[in-house]
Amino acid sequence: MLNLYDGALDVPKILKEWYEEEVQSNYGAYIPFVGTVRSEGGIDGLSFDIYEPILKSWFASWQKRAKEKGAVIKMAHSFGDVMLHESSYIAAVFSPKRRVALEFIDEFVEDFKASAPIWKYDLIDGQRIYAKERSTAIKGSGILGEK
Amino acid sequence: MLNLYDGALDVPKILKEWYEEEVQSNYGAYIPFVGTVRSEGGIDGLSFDIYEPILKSWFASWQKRAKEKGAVIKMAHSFGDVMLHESSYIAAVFSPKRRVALEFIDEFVEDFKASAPIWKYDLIDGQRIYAKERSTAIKGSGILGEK
Amino acid sequence: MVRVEFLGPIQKEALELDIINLSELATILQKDEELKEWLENCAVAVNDTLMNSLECELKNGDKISLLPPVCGG
Amino acid sequence: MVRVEFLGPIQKEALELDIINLSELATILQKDEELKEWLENCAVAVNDTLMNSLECELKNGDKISLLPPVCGG
Repeated sequence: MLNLYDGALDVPKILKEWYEEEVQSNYGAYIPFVGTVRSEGGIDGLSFDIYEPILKSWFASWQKRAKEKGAVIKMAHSFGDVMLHESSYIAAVFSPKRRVALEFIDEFVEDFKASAPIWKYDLIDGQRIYAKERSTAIKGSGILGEK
Repeated sequence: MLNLYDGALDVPKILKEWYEEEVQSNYGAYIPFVGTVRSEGGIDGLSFDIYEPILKSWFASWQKRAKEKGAVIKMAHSFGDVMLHESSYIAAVFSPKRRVALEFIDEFVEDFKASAPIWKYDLIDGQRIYAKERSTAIKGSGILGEK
Repeated sequence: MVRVEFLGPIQKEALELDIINLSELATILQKDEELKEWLENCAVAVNDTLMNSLECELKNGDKISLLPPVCGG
Repeated sequence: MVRVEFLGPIQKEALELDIINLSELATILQKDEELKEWLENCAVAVNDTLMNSLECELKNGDKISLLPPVCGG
């Protein structure tokens, strides 16, 4: 399950819904990762652009990997503006066993950072500034550049 | 924060309370681990004994380790009976950065399994049977045994 | 004709181009001074599938997307 | 006198013993057939601090706990 929201996430509500969806499914471990906007660099908040078609296929490939391990993943992300101390990201894994869940959430979150087609902007003094220094080129980038 | 509950945990409520307690504290990552009773081996549920004095000092030593990394941990555990598809354990880490949080929750949960003075029993046909095969001797065990 | 879209922070209108492969696209885009820097760190998708090389024939109606460096979360 | 408590699944009442170190405790408990198996895999705490060896003098009023293999979660 992949859900995109306009603005900040209602974290308690989402964590509750996901828990209740799977509580009868006989998974022993549920590990959500929640990302919250930190005050640093004088920002008022963050803003996000998402390219949904590729995000969906990226997510589907992870859901398939999860299924092969008997696990399930869920993800929620904000687009648009998310202010300080609000949350923009939740990823969760459900798995029968704890080792699978602990390893999977780590791998998933790291690949999310490196690959998910989402662009982050700092909100500073009413401006929306691309967070270039914190961004990562997707694997295979640069093929259109000069040889 | 370490809280012990008689019977199953109200997972959505605890996850919400912890989130709200720390949402203004400028932690970028919040990772709870939720343990739920699985149907296996014909059990009706699990039951737990806890030895609080040593659990508290064990937890305090982890809280100290967390603090050194700028992080905070919280834990909730059930004592007494917890039935199938109910939850008995939540551990969570809050940290400024995701890598610390991802590594910390893994280390904490693994040491919890190996060291926390909690004993598990299977509930089968009204009996409470020590889960000996799934239990781990605490480090340093056996010093009273025959040489 | 294929359509070329620039995603995220690249402030550029979509282009409609009459090209038959990605090498041609590279040649055209490299002439655009604004894009030079982006080309070095953008990924390329054809019909929403990421490409690893320029070895890709294009057909009429294909959608090409340029994806600059990402940072979700 | 020290008090010896058996935690978790060890079904045994606490003992009050007149001993001055853990070696004495080991000698006494090893004579108890019910406990033999537990002694091999139990950890020992004195006043709620886990011990790594028998090198521990005991004083009047000390609390000794035997902790069998654990499984929280």
